[in-house]
Amino acid sequence: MRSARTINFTLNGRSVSVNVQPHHNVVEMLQAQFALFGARESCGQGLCGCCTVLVDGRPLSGCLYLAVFLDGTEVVTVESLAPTGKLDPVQQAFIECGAFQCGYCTPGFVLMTKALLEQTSDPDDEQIRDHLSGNLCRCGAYPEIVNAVKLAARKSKAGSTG
Amino acid sequence: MNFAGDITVVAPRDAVFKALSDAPFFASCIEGVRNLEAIDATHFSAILETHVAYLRFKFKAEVELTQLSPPELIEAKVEGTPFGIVGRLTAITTTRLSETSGQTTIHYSVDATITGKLGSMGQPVLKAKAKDMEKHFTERLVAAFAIGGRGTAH
Amino acid sequence: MKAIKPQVGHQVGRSLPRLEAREKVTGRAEYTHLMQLPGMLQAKILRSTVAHGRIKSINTTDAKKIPGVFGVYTGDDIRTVIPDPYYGPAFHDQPILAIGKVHFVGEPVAAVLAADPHIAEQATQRIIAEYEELPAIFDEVEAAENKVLVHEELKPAGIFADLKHLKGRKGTNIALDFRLRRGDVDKGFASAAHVFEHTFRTQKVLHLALEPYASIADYREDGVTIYSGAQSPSFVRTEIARLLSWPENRVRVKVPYLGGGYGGKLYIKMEALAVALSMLARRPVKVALTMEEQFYTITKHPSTFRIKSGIDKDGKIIARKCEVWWNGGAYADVGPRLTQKSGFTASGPYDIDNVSIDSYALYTNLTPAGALRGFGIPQLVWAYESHTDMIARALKRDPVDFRKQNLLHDGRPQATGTILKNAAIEKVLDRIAERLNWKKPFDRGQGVVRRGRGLAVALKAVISPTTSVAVVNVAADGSATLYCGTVDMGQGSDTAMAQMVGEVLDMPAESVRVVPRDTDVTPYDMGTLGSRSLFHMGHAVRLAAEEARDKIAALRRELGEPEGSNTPLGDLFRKKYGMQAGNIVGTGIYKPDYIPPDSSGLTTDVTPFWMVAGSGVELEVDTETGHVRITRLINVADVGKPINPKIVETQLSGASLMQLGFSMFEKMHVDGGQITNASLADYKIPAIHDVPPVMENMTVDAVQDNGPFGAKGVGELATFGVSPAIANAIDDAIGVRLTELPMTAEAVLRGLYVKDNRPLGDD
Amino acid sequence: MTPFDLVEPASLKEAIALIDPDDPDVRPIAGGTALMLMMKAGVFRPTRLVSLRRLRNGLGQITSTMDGELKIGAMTPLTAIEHSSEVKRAAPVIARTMRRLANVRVRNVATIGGALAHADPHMDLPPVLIALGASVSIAGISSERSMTVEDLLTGYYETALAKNELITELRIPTQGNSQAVYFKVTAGSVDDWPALGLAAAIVGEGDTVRSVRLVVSAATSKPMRLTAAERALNGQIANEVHLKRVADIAAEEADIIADIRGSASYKRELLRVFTARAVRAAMEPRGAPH
Repeated sequence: MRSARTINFTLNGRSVSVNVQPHHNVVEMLQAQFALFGARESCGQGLCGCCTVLVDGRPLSGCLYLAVFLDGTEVVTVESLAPTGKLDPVQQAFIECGAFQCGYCTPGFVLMTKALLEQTSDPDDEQIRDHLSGNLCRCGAYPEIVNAVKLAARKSKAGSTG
Repeated sequence: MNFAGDITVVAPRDAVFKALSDAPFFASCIEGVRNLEAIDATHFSAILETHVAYLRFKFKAEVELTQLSPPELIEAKVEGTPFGIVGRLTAITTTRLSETSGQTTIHYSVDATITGKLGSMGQPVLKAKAKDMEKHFTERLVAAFAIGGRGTAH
Repeated sequence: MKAIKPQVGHQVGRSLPRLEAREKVTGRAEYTHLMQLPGMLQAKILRSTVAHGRIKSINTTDAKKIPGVFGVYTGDDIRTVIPDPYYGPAFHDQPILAIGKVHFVGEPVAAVLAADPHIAEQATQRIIAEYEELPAIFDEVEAAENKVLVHEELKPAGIFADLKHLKGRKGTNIALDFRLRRGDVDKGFASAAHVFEHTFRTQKVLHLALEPYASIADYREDGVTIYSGAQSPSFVRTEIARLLSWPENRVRVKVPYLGGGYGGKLYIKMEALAVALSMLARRPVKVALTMEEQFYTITKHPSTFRIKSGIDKDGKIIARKCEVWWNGGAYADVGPRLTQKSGFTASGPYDIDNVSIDSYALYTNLTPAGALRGFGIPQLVWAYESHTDMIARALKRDPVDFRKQNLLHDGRPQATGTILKNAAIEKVLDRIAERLNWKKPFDRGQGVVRRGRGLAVALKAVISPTTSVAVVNVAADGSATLYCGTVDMGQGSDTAMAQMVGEVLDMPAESVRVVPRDTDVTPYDMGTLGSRSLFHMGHAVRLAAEEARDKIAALRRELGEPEGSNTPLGDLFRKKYGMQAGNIVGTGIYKPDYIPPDSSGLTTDVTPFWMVAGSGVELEVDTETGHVRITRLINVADVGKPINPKIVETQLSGASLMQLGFSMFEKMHVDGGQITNASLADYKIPAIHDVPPVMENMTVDAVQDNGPFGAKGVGELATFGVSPAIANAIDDAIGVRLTELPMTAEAVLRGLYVKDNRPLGDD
Repeated sequence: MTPFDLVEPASLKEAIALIDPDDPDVRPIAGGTALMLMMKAGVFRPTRLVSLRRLRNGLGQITSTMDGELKIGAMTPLTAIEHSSEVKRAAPVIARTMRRLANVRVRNVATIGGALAHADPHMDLPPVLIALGASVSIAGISSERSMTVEDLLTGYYETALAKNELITELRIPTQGNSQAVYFKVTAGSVDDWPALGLAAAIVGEGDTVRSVRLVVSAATSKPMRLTAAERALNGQIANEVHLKRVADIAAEEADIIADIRGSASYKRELLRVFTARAVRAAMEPRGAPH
């Protein structure tokens, strides 16, 4: 049996300490140890974005990242976006624009959008498409997703200035 | 996956046929073949081990000479099972020999199928590897007949 | 957050956001693939490495020795708990795990159970299965020659009366042969001024739901509970009960949200294996597939369609002969049904007096094929609408005018003889032409980049006859709960159904609770498929709500309320029971009329409603590389009166984008029976850069007279016309006609080179 | 995946010492995006991985020397290179290439050293780096050496690295008047592995090519210079007639492999077309959009 190790990191704003096996990836760890299912594996190859988590503010594919590598980082999952029940402007925008159907890919798109708007408060269509080019939606809600990102940008701005 | 090509060696057809139908000689031209064992006159088993960078592929292979028509045709069937991963390699090889003015041209074609994980995801790299092995095979074969003559591969 | 204010008044026709939206954007929506039960074991599957072969031996000794492995099971083990372990909706031909033979590469041969899926996966690598290879057949047209047989004997299921005659048939790969004869097609050709014949092919493609197939079974002596990403929970219940020889009430099927379905999760997929393993292990068992394994589960039907038309001197189509071969793969699944039902409309939305249709369901040694968004219609439209344009071009007719001359209209008999009704085919065609500015000149460009435009229209008969049952329960505080078996896999059915309840009971749709599907609770429904739910279940829901409404009215009368009283419901209940107590339950059952086709494939009632849609495309072709860029995609549909216009629009948009992938690049590559691109790295689906810069999705002004609130289904509509519209536009741009999907850049360039008389090499 | 041990050395020396050259089941892991795929597919089942994560501080910098040479530490994530103003100034083609390379999440994790060591012939950066004349520094157990990226990549997944050698730094020489372009040509979905990659770096003077590097990738088993085409271009006027000739030479000299993304014949046509397009684009006046 290979040795498990203890890692410490910040998960959705709380310090946590957890035992992980070296071969476990981030998605497995979040699901098994924290019952967080917002990041979920689909393609298993980092191509669909369903397993997106933010690590130190940057999105990465949780299915391709070893859990042990989270030691010392700040991790944000989709579950943190509405801590008091009040939806994040990005989530609100996705609802208003009808930017999903089955919803399996949605947490990934929401987190990717969150990361984009942190970087670029007012992205144009090309920036949005480039940023989201590695997220797949088999229901084909892409046109609505682009609209949602733009609406979220407006909402976030209004929120931060008002 | 299909491969085909011609190899020309400076040797009479009978000699080439004899060499190619000699399993140990034939196996010696393929990179990574070891533990060749004759089960009977037309059945052989061997281990094929090859690698691509740090990835190792090891197969247990069984070869059956399905047709030997001297001095022009050899057909063989290869079935391989990879170690450590679910899969299967099957190949039908056809080798035809033709002779013109002291030179023998070996026309070969290989129709190979790889199933299982290696087949579903590994085809591009295995194809590149197979092409390498093909080149290597040609070189060794040509070299083997080059003593006292010259072969060309194309 | 701005709370969305519940809207009173009319609920039908509102663009209400999906009821479950909040669950989905917060990552809390439940999906089977993510569910855990206490004590649950995970299954990993050993799959066949030969396309057709006899199983010589399966050695599980080494696999069982791996620490952490709970058990390793083969078909023989399955038979100890389910003696006749064959399942399927049309034929009982698919074994839970292979027995005796394997029929395709990827077929489940053995399963390993372990608490840790890594260990289970590792153990599958240690199972040694040996096969004696048999000749295999992959092509549907060759399969029809019956030289290599996939199965020794056909085993139709009992539930479809019209398949009974196939029972025990030997020596054939043809699982069903649908035949339609209308008029005299040979006479028609003989009197035609022009005869055209073309052959079209479609490729093997995949549903590729982002939530792969998953089922969990928890078997107990007194019953089994199944959690499954299933589109037809009622069917799963019936089929599992049959396999176990149990009454249905001991089988409970619970279905959370589906991470995509598109037809793949219909009927029965992983459920039987999960149940059998749970019986063997006496523990809850989860069978959750990986993305790769989806390629070995169910696909769309590849097809070959030979179509021949006779045209009279005035340009009227007077005869059409259709021969379609469907590549069903190793197990029938619902292929025979698809073969027949799509066969009804294989001659297209045209008014043709002489029609002959032959549609064959074929077994081959490939991953089984089943329903995929359109149930065969996209394959047929691909052929007949390409064919239509080819004829128009050859006759130097404008493609729109030629179509208009030949279109079917309400009141005229369709090929089956059923009179067309509420089918706005011409309106759809006109709208597409209008949006494309068809009458105006079009700049086709000069130089390297050429431009073209094209369109296509289509007709489908909805699957019939099928039954839906719904229950509306009004609580003592006046709140309403809906129980129905329609599975919301993203199409927004929960929302639409709630809108209908709200409309009848005069309450905001968002206040209506839609109970998650659970066969112990939600009544029977045939399945969420074929764009049938809004119509069939919609009627059942409407009837249930109306019954509840009528019972409320009766209660008002009973309690002496004056006519037109608006006393709140809660007060009524209090008045009746002395406290907040009691329920009012309304039920609704709907099954439309249907007359099965006679031996000539004819019937006067083939469908309760006609599905009509089409697409228009503008595109650019790089004539040096063959790259096609679709600059504009227009989808127009007749959905009757939309219940939720926004959801309708996104359904059209999404369906057309899915079909865009099937049209342009999606393809399962097969070599010696092995799918060689079984991953998202090598099997690409449309991503955000593939979306045409301009998309228009619209409905025509129409009413479905017999539909719930004038509505009918929408889910599949925008898949119909996309492929031929693109092919027609490519031809318009560069004069190259593609007859095989996908229309890759390479296919386009090859076509250009052939046209230039310098065909590209084969290496 | 099968269980393995993970060690996280704090120094390069330690890391190299931990990689047993005789044990093929021990590998270094940087970002891990490529290695994870191999492990998940079951084609690589390591017993031990040597994480290079703790070497980020020492090997994660982007600097440029006085003479304009760009130095990028091997552990630098691709995103950092994409957004580096120094990289944008010195080799704008790299930032442009990054936009369409894999996806944001992969670029956030994958490192430049790991990407080069992975040596997948479909990757976008290697042809670009070869066109730019880039080299890598390599550290071994007791020695260091330097090698061009061109020499580093020897085949499909194959590099010239010994098992216990690690790439420590990528160096891109000053580009002077050279202008570089890269065409990622996909054959199906816009976002896919390329059917063909083509990079060109050209010093032009009016219509005349003063020096050129042309590199093909993805359609070949490793990225390769098109040396015959380069020779045919050098010193010549790049008019359409001549470009056609050069394109034919390029198509002739490349050893093209067929795969699911296209037949060899088709890719050869693409190579013809994009050789000409790349030369034209790289000869355009500075600042013109590509």
